[in-house]
Amino acid sequence: EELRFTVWTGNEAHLKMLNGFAESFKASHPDVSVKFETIPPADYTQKLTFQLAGGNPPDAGWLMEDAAPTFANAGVLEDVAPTLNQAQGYNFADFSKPALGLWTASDTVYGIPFSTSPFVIFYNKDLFDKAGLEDPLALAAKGEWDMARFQEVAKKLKETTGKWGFEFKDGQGYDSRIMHALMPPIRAYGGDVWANKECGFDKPEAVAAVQQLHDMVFKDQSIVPPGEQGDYFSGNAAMTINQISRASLMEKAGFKWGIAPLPTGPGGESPVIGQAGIVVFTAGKQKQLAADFVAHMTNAENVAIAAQFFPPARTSVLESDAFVTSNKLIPAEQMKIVADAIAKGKVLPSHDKSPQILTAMKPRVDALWRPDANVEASLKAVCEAIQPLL
Amino acid sequence: MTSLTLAGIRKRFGKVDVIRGVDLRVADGEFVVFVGPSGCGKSTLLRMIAGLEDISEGELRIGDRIVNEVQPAKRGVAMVFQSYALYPHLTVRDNMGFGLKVRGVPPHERRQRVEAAAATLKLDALLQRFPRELSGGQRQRVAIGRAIVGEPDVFLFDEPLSNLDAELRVHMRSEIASLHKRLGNTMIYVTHDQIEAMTLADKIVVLRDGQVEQVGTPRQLYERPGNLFVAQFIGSPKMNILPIEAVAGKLPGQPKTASLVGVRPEDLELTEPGSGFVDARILISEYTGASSLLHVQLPSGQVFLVAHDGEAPPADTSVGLAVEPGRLHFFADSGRRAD
Amino acid sequence: MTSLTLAGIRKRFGKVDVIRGVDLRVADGEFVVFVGPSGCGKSTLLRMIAGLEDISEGELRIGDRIVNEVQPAKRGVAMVFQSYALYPHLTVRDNMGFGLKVRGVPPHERRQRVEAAAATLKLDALLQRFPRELSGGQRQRVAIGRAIVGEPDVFLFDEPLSNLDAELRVHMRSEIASLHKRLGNTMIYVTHDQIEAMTLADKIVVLRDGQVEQVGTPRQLYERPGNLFVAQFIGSPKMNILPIEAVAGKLPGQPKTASLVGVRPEDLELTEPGSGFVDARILISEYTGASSLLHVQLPSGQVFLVAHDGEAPPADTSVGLAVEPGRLHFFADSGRRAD
Amino acid sequence: MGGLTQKQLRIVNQVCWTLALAVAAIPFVFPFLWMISSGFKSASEIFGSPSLVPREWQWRNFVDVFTYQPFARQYFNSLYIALTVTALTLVISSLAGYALARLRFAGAGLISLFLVSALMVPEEVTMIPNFFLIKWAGLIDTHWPLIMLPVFGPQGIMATFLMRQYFLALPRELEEAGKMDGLSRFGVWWRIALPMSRPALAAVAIITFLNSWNLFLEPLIFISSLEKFTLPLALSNFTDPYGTPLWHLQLAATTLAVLPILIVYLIAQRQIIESFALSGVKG
Amino acid sequence: MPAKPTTGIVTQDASTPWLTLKMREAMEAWLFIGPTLAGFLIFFIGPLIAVVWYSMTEWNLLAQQATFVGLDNYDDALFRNPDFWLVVRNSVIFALGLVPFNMALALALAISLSRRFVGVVFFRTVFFAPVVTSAVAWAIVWKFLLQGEAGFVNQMLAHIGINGPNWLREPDWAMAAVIVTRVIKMVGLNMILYIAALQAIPRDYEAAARLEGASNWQIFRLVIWPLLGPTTLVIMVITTIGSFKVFDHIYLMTGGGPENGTLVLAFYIYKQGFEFFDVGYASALAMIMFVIVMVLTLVQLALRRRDT
Ligand SMILES: Nc1ncnc2c1ncn2[C@@H]1O[C@H](COP(=O)(O)OP(=O)(O)OP(=O)(O)O)[C@@H](O)[C@H]1O
Ligand SMILES: Nc1ncnc2c1ncn2[C@@H]1O[C@H](COP(=O)(O)OP(=O)(O)OP(=O)(O)O)[C@@H](O)[C@H]1O
Ligand SMILES: [Mg+2]
Ligand SMILES: [Mg+2]
Repeated sequence: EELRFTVWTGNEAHLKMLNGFAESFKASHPDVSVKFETIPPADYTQKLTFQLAGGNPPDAGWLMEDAAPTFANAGVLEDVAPTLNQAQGYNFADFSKPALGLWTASDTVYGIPFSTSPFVIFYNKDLFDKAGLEDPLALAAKGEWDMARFQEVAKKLKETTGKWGFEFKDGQGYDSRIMHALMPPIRAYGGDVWANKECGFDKPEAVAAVQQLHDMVFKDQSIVPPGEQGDYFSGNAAMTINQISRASLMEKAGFKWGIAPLPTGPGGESPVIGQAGIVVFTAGKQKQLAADFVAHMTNAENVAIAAQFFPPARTSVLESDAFVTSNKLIPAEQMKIVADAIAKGKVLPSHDKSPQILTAMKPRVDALWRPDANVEASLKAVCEAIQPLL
Repeated sequence: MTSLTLAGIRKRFGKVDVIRGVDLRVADGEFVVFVGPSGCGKSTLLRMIAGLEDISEGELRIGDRIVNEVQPAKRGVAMVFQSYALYPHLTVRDNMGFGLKVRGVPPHERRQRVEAAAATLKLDALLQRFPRELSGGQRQRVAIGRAIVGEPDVFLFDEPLSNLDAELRVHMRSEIASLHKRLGNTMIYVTHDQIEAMTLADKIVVLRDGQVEQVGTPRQLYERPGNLFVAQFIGSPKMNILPIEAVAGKLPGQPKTASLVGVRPEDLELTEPGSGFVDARILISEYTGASSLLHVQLPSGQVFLVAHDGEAPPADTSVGLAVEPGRLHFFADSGRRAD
Repeated sequence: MTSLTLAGIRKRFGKVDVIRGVDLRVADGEFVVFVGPSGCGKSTLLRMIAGLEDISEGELRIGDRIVNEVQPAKRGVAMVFQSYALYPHLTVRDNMGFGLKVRGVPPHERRQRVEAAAATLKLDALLQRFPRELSGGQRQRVAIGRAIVGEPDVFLFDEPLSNLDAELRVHMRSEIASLHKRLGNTMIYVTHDQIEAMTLADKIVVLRDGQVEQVGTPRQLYERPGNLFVAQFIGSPKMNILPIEAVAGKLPGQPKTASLVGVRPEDLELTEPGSGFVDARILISEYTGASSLLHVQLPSGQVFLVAHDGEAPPADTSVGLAVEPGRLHFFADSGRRAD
Repeated sequence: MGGLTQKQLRIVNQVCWTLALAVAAIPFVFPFLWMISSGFKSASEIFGSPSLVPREWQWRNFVDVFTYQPFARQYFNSLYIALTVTALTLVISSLAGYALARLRFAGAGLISLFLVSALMVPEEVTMIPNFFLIKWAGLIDTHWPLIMLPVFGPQGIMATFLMRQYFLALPRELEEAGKMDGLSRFGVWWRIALPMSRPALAAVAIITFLNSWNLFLEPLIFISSLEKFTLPLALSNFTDPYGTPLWHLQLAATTLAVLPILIVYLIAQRQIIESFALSGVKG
Repeated sequence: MPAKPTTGIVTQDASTPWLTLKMREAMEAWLFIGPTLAGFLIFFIGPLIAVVWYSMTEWNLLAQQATFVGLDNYDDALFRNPDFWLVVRNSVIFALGLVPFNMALALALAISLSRRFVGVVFFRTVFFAPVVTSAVAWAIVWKFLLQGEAGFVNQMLAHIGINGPNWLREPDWAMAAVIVTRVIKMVGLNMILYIAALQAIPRDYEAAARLEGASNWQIFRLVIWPLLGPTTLVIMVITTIGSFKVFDHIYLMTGGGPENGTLVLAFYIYKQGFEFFDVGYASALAMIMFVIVMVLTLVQLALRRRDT
């Protein structure tokens, strides 16, 4: 028998690890082989949908947070709770409750979080040194790493080094990664984008947060502006925001670097987490087998292995020393930041109409990113556009 | 057994009647030429015989066989096209051997027959060439050669010489004549050039508007055209026609029913004014070397052409026109010959 | 003041010399015809006169003016193209008025002049038609009309009749001749049809390979061709040529330098075998109505053409060929006329 | 006469025109130069320096392109799909075009009319039902839809009309000679009509090949496995594992994808342009 | 050679074949046209009917269930969805910008390149080269060249003292940029069509007009342009249809943004159908697009017919 399992990564190290899980699964299911199919991340959700709708469903697969509610609502995800409850030594309770939010509804479990990756600041130590500034990690240690300081530092960096102070996630903050760009500051200011079917963009906290970003882009000109390619990873921006999995890119960077927590704000500390889970598809032909494999992949042992790439949601693993030292690229002290963030963090907002909401938001957010935009009015427009969908 | 019989043949394209009932018998070995003005249906008729157009009505026999629904290749006819239709991507040899090859004739026999035909047509030296490397006359000969190798019972030619220049036309004309003499096949030849028709045909069929106007030997048509149309169509420059009233006095041999009289330019002679059957004034005199073509104006205002051997009088001279009585042609109002 | 003078005119396309030094004087009001085989440079020469090609070397004068560098429209010439080049999207009226319009002639004058020209050419009834609605001859007349409207000093015609059928050609030929008579302009006319050249020209220029072979009146060229090329080019069917050795005995008037003798088919007469200047056997006799064209074979194997009036002997008859002494043409080895 | 002869004037004129054309050509040429040069740059240099000459020639980009994803395989996919589509289109459209041009049968006019109407309908319109059709046939994530849809879609119909147009202009007599020689209808088509239609076939082949080679929407919808990707998809798939474009690889791959076509085009350009002119690509 | 050949063409099967020549020809015709016709019914007519049906349902691709809603989708698109009219407007602007620009440029290039001169082959190649380039590659490269400050275009403009706009981030400029880059990509094809048409015009027309004193402009305006009429019509129709179909170019260059400034119909249908999986709605939009394109084409053809 063969199980088809869709993943978005084509990275060899990732696939090697995943194949390792398939290998160890043979211990309990000797005849079963698992085939991991890579669907490129850009169109992952879409292609997955085609496979489901197109009558070519995989048995199990990886699912991004923004698609989880849509898929759960559409009834294409299988409840894996019975299987997990029966699995020996699985200990479902070990998973951190906040991390499970997206994937459970009362007793039903639609999927298991597999990567629970907090957003952190990546910084270019060389540029900070050149500008004669203390780096974010040091500032955080002193408790001075807040939004105001963030703006100040970024501006100085731009002025002294000529490089950009900050770049949004992957430089896509104005396009496909709007939420990743806006969420952290809004949370830091104590706001939210939406909650309980109500839009939060036009609340004062959010407005203040976005206003700061707007100032940084157009007044200070310290954030890579729209239509420009800054690129932290090639040394053209001093800071960016990203997930730790990106540390793998830093190997070849050619400059000294570090990671730091997100700056705090009036709303206090508010780490943001991006998440993905693994699920079993109702349409699949071998649902039970697939569920067994999901249980196998997410047992404590395997989660610990996966932690080198994909930060875990099991508290036992998070608290272990093994996790803090699991990533060769990141010093233990910095990994602590990660563990900390996972424990405290909130997952990115999601919704069963995410694609529609994002599409509706997009043009209004575009309008926001003009030099002369009125931030408050623009955010009002955003809310007007998405409110009906919430 | 390669006579041809057309009985009540008609052809409609959509609503248009193009051939409107043709009856004709072509004897074995006869050389028949279809002439007629452009659009009269010569090609259509020929193509119906070949099987390239189907027959809307009537019966076509080749030999004893009714061939209305027989495929072109099975009728035992071969056709030489106006454009020659040589396959541009094949050599002369392959062009000539193509039909044999398609019919599955074994290579060595094919070779023999192609070479025999090539010898007949003096194409031996050209067998390896492509059509584009041939002159017009050579292409023409290849086209004929292709028809010959199939050893058809009937040859069909659709204006095979019209793409050649005048000089070559004269030459190829005589080659086709001698080919017919040699092979003895039945041949049907379409042209709108009446010199070609005159020189080649055993029998000429004059067509007009999808109908047969007259059938006869060249001499019959030239000397006793059956009607006005044939009279003017055969002979070049064409016959001068005059209402009989325009002539002062009665003409010799004039029948009662006649209302028009015709006389060929080459039958007219210049005489002193008043001494011919009609007077005229010379308008233009075209010197062509051997003879001159005179455009003369009759008192009625009509212009006659006169072919005049030797020195021509200058323009504006007044002359008389004389003709031998036997050379006059009389026609009734209906256009039919009146004798 | 509309004479034309060409002095040492040359034309090169890239490396190829197409016109290789032409000197020519065309008098005011003269009708000059350029003839020559295809590709000899007739059109090119005409287009140089029109200003459509520039002149690589030499001097072109129209009247007294050197016009080498004058724009086509300012040379006072009009041209009738072989293809007529009527604008398909304009009516006859607009086609004829086009030149006036672009030159800014006011509408009412334009109207007048177009209508005057149309009347001359009997085009009145066709003014609202489009070229595609006209017959070949009508198109031809429109093309001439377009040239007339501009009231040029010199008319240029590039094979204006070659797209017409034989019948129409005879007719249009005489129309052009009478047009010249009426307007009296200088006209230069290109054709490769020597009948056209003979009948129309005051003066014929025979071109070959970009050079002038002979200039003269039609009669001069027909009766005293300057060389073998002109001799065979002018006259139809073309002159029979024979090496002088093939003739038994000395010919009357034979010059010492002569090595070839030519005689036109229409100058040959059939006699009893042995009584002519050479014997022959009739191969084919083509009846064409007025006369017959005989293909006869000489003892040397050569084929002569004989134009024979009246009843022709059947094929295979042996005959003698006679000719009036004055009708023989002698040529030297070099091809030049030898007298 | 202002000192210059007509000829000299014309030369001056021509030089000016040529210069103007050269300027106009810049936006046509520059993207290629930039693309090629960027294919040799490192990621950071692409962002850093606008110079056309790479500071350091990164040959290994062209190696990485192949190790990053099964690019060779994807390249092959595109190639074989495009060739298959081209071959099928040539056969099918020239058969139908021949029938429409030459054969007389009841309904010919109606069929032509129907087919023409298809030319006016954008593929997007029928894409969704076609998706279900393909799904029903179980051909999702196979190359079949990428072959069948273009062959039978508007592209194929355009090809049919091109061929029809060309056949109409061919002299009938050659085919009739073939018929007299004993060829079947199919024989006439195959041995006479087709060999004479090389220019039209070339034009159709070029248009069809390019269209298939550049097809984007269909693969986007129907293909999900990496090793079944075609080039256009593969090109936009040079991202790091998290979806961020790896520009240096993307541009190197783009160069690899475009260059062979450009080179073939350069070599064949005279024939290509002539075949378009001869076949009177007019629809 | 014997006067009467004995072998060769069969003359003996005296019976009349059971198929008349006419029936045989019709049968062959259907065989020849069969594959095309079958494909056409399966991949075009069938789907087209299906689209009509889908467009009257509410149907989510993931949920896999369709409910009949009548003309609701059309009602929504035409009267309730403000985005729809924006999208139509964008499509029209795109077409209005692209078609005349493309055709004018194509004609200008064709006229310059229809004569022979040194370098003509080079230039034809250059202007045609983008046509053979994949749209993906083209979009990727231009996205780089059109960056706000670091982009090559603006750097060049800066050299001559012009402060270029942030091309792809300002709605109006983005539309302009998308149109221009598309024109540069596709103009070569129309250029070739025009060159072919120009070369088919007999040179004598130009010579005749020149002799009659027409200036270059008059020759073009009064002679060449009218003669190009049929070609112009075909090019116009093809280009217009093409401009409504543009998908990949916009998908890759702007993703429909900024501020939906370049969101065109084809892309919007794709979004509805394949991002939101709203099959019914997307089908309704597709039908509307079909009607728009059909009407435009017929109008163009009719205008042309009236002209001649
Ligand atoms: N396929 C066709 N469909 C409709 N009409 C046709 C077709 N073929 C020929 N015709 C018409 O039939 C008539 C006779 O045509 P045909 O070609 O037989 O004339 P023709 O005597 O050969 O003339 P030409 O001397 O010009 O070759 C013409 O009026 C022509 O328009
Ligand atoms: N634009 C050109 N470039 C190069 N060669 C040319 C050009 N125009 C004409 N020629 C060559 O010049 C020679 C003379 O051509 P021209 O058209 O003047 O001949 P012609 O006497 O008019 O022939 P025809 O009777 O066939 O019209 C030919 O060999 C032709 O190939
Ligand atoms: Mg005919
Ligand atoms: Mg010429």
